[in-house]
Amino acid sequence: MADVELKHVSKRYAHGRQTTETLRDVSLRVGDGEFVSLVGRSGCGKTTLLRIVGGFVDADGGDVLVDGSPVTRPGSDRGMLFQHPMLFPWLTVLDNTLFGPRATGRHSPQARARAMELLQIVGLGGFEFHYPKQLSGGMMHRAAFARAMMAEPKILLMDEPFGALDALTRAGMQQFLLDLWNRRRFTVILVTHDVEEAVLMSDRVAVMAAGPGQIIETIPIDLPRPRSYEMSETPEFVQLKRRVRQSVERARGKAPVSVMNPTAGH
Amino acid sequence: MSLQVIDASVVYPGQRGRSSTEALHAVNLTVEAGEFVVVLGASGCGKSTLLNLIAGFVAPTAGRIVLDGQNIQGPGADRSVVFQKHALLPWLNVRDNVAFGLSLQGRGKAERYKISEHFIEILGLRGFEDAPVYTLSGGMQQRVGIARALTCDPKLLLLDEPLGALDALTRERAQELILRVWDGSGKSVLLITHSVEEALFMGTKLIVMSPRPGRITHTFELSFSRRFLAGQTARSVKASADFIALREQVLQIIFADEEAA
Amino acid sequence: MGNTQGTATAGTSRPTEGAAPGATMMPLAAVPDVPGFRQRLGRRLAAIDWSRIWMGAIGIVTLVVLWWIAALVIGDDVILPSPLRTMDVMIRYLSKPYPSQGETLVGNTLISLARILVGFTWGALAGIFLGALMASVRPVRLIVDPLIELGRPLPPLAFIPLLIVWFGIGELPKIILIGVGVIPVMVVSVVAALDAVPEEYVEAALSLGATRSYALLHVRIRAALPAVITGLRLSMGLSWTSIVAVEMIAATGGLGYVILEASNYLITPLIFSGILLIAVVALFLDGLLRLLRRLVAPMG
Amino acid sequence: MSDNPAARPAAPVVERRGLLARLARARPTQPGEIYGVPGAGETRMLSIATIAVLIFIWWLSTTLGWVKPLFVPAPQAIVQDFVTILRRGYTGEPLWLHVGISTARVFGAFMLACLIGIPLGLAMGISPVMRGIFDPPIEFYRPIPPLAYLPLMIIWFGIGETSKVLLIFLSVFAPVALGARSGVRSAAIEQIHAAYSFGATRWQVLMRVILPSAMPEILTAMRIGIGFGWTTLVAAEMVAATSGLGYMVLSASQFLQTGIVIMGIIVIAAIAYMFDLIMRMLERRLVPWKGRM
Repeated sequence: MADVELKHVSKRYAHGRQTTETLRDVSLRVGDGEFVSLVGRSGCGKTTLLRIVGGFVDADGGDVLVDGSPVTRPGSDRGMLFQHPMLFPWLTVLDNTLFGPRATGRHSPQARARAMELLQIVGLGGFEFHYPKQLSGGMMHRAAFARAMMAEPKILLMDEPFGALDALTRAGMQQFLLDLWNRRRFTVILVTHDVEEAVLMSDRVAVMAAGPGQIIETIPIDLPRPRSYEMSETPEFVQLKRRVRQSVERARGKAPVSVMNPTAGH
Repeated sequence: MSLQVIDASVVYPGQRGRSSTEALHAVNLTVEAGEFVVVLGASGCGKSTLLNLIAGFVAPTAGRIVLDGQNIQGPGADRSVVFQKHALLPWLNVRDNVAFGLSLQGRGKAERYKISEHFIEILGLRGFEDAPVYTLSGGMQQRVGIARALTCDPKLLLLDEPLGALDALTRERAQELILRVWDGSGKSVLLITHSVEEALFMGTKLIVMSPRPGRITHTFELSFSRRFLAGQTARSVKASADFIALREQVLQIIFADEEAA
Repeated sequence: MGNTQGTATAGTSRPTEGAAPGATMMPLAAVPDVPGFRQRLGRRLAAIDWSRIWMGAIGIVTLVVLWWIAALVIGDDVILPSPLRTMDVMIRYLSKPYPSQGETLVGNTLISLARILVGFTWGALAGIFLGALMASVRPVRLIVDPLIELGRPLPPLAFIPLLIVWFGIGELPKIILIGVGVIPVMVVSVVAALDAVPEEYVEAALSLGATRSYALLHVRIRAALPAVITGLRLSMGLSWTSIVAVEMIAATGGLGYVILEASNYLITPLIFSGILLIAVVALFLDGLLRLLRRLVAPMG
Repeated sequence: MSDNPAARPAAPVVERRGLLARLARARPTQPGEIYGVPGAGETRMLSIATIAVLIFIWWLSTTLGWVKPLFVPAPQAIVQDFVTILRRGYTGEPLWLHVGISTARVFGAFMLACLIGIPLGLAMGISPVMRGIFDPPIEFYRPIPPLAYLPLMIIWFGIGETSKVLLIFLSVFAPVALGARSGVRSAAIEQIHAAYSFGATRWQVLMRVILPSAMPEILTAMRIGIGFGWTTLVAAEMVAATSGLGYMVLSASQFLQTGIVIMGIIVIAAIAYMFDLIMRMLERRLVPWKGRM
């Protein structure tokens, strides 16, 4: 297991002669086995922050440390899950799961048995030889989980992993992730704009504001574990949810974003 | 206006050796004037088939659908549909999209623009009348879709997950807008949705459906939308204890269905 | 090249979403064997839609019958020989040279086929290489793009006279011409195919521990493969247009040459034979590429 | 949020990595582009510069005598040829006549193919009966290079204009008809259902939903078709004609008048380019929503 430390991270992007400051002086520590969510409106830089930890984007300033050593490139110690499952359509579910071992030259009968076991765990037993296109949205996400878990990452980075699912499937996937995390306790950074999801899953919620992107508040979620959906009716939960929401609203007040902008592309 | 779905079943014939599937099994449903009925269920529970049945796009294998004493034979302007997406005509501007239904009925230009004007106003599209629809955001496009359906002055408005493709915040705004438009219009609405919260917040009656075969398992009478229309904020309605309790109850029903499957 | 959306778009028939079990650990089920290559090939051959092939066969039979009736009505072998007469002539010339100092039909078919294969291969390889370079290295793209855009509407056949001036009427100009026609098509389709691969595919691979070169080969290029093969099919069609034209204008062998020779002496059945052989060989080559695409893109 | 382009980083500040690294990942975005959109950005200035450089190299290599004028004449020689041909014509006929004959042949055949092919393709898209009848012949002749049946056309219709126009007609017809046929599928089922739910008749749905939806694909097919027709024409004129650009270029090559050959190719390319520009302009005018909804 591993911890992540961000110290005074900044990032700019160039637009012609202008530059946009996407992140300014962001510091965050995610402890070993901790579940932290980044919440904020579109354009607040939360995805950029996640991609910096993933090693896909370099920070312009500050330090990004995983287990004390600086991040320079993507690596299998940090599993990445995207909004779309990004399964390779030309591989079966099993071959997708075995992509990591094959890429790193560690394919073996043991790896294969482990992959089969993982697919059982995520509820895809019997679908090993199906192609991704034959699965439903939720099943594809679970296969993507199995593929990421196969590399035994110490940290799981998730970029709105359930954003494209319908509400009911999403609830199922959240429960699934909670159960998985309860048993494995890996370190998680989850990017989401669903306040309820953040409160339900996390140990801490970091609220980000846009223009320039920064963390304005980190709210501890001291609800008991294991958690489940029933919890969301308790007064404590509702109160925390309100608190995060208010924080997000405050962040929005800082940098007004036009929601109903008619010409904004989708 | 009164719509009755009486013992309606839909069986899709199997293709290439696959067995046939029963999408709907003996469904009974009544929608009265001014009611806002919400149909909720997991994927594959037949709720879209139910909407297609009422809209007239699908014929029942058994049973019938009666609107004001007449059997439904096919689609008609008395039941306008708003779809999740892809339903606007990109070669027309906002005004002509809104007036599209009227122009199909052969109304003159002056008349249909005059009628459209009103709906452009109440759906907040003023100022965008001449914009091509493909330049609008998803939320705006959906409002054009609703305005277009309303111009035909339907007795029953059928909403097929109209907000499903919108982001969370735009979606909440749109829910409030639809409720305001419905309030006082005297129209009946049938809304299909995936979202339990949306269903509870908007409906006066909630229908929960179960898959394999699709059928209605539960019906609830609701009053949360009335609270909102009486002046309470949407957020406080959704945060109230009875709202949360009912939401949990409905979620339990749906998860139980899924596990049974 | 269609709109490439995320992979999460709905398929036609997929099992409905079940609840996520995960709380319970299930015992290891009996592990089924991995299907081998032979089995997979068999499965994909089985996926061929036979009813469409039957429909196609019926269509062709109808066409032949109509042809026969028309030939009987016209009753003039020069204008329209009957299918039987055409087959008769075709079989005779399969082993008999035409014109007398030339090659047999089989020989001419092989000549055309060899030209196509050589020209198509070098053109496709050059196009793929250039396209891959353009998709990856921006300066190359900026420089080559305008040239491709300018050259695309230009009919490659317009180069025939220039190639004759430069290289005479040997094999070289023919092979160059085919390549010249193929390259822009391949470049455009390779660039589009590589551009359409979502960056997240590569990122997913990297975060699973793949090296950059492994991700390039096994993910980026692999993901682009089906679209590249579609580009190859297009190019193959173009190659035929080029070769027939150049054989008619400047050659002493090949199917195009035979067709033109036959028309000079009004041996219409031989013209038909040439056309039929072109259709057969072209269909065969296209079929190979289609099979390749099926192997490369399981489930479409 | 990630479906919103603004949410994605706009342009990473210049990254320096190895060639392999750059091959493996998407290229960095330049200022003003939207991240992840392939091929975005203005290239006109660069295009002009590239062409200027090429012409300069051409001029340099001929002036310094690296290549013989018989193989590649100098640019100025080609301009001279152009002026001469413009004044005196080629084989007794002025250049504009060759150009005029070629474009007239293509344009006539193209119009004819559109007039017949588009309605027929639409009918094939709408009616299974029409599809059943016309699919086999079109699918059968489509893959055969048009030149292969040019001799048949000549036997059937003589060496005059009819056979050439018909040949080009056939080469344009297949792509246009098949484009219109598949264009029928472009209308979303929601659009069709919406129209029906407002009380539309079948005819209204056809005329006011399906037909406009098919427009983008029909225009694309027309663009491909005219390019194809032009290729076929040039080849046909080389094989069997006594006028037109293809004839001019081929006969010039037989007399080793390389300057006229290259000039002819440039004229052929310019006309092809013009056709393409006109079709693109039509697309922009008629179907501005293409690919945007």
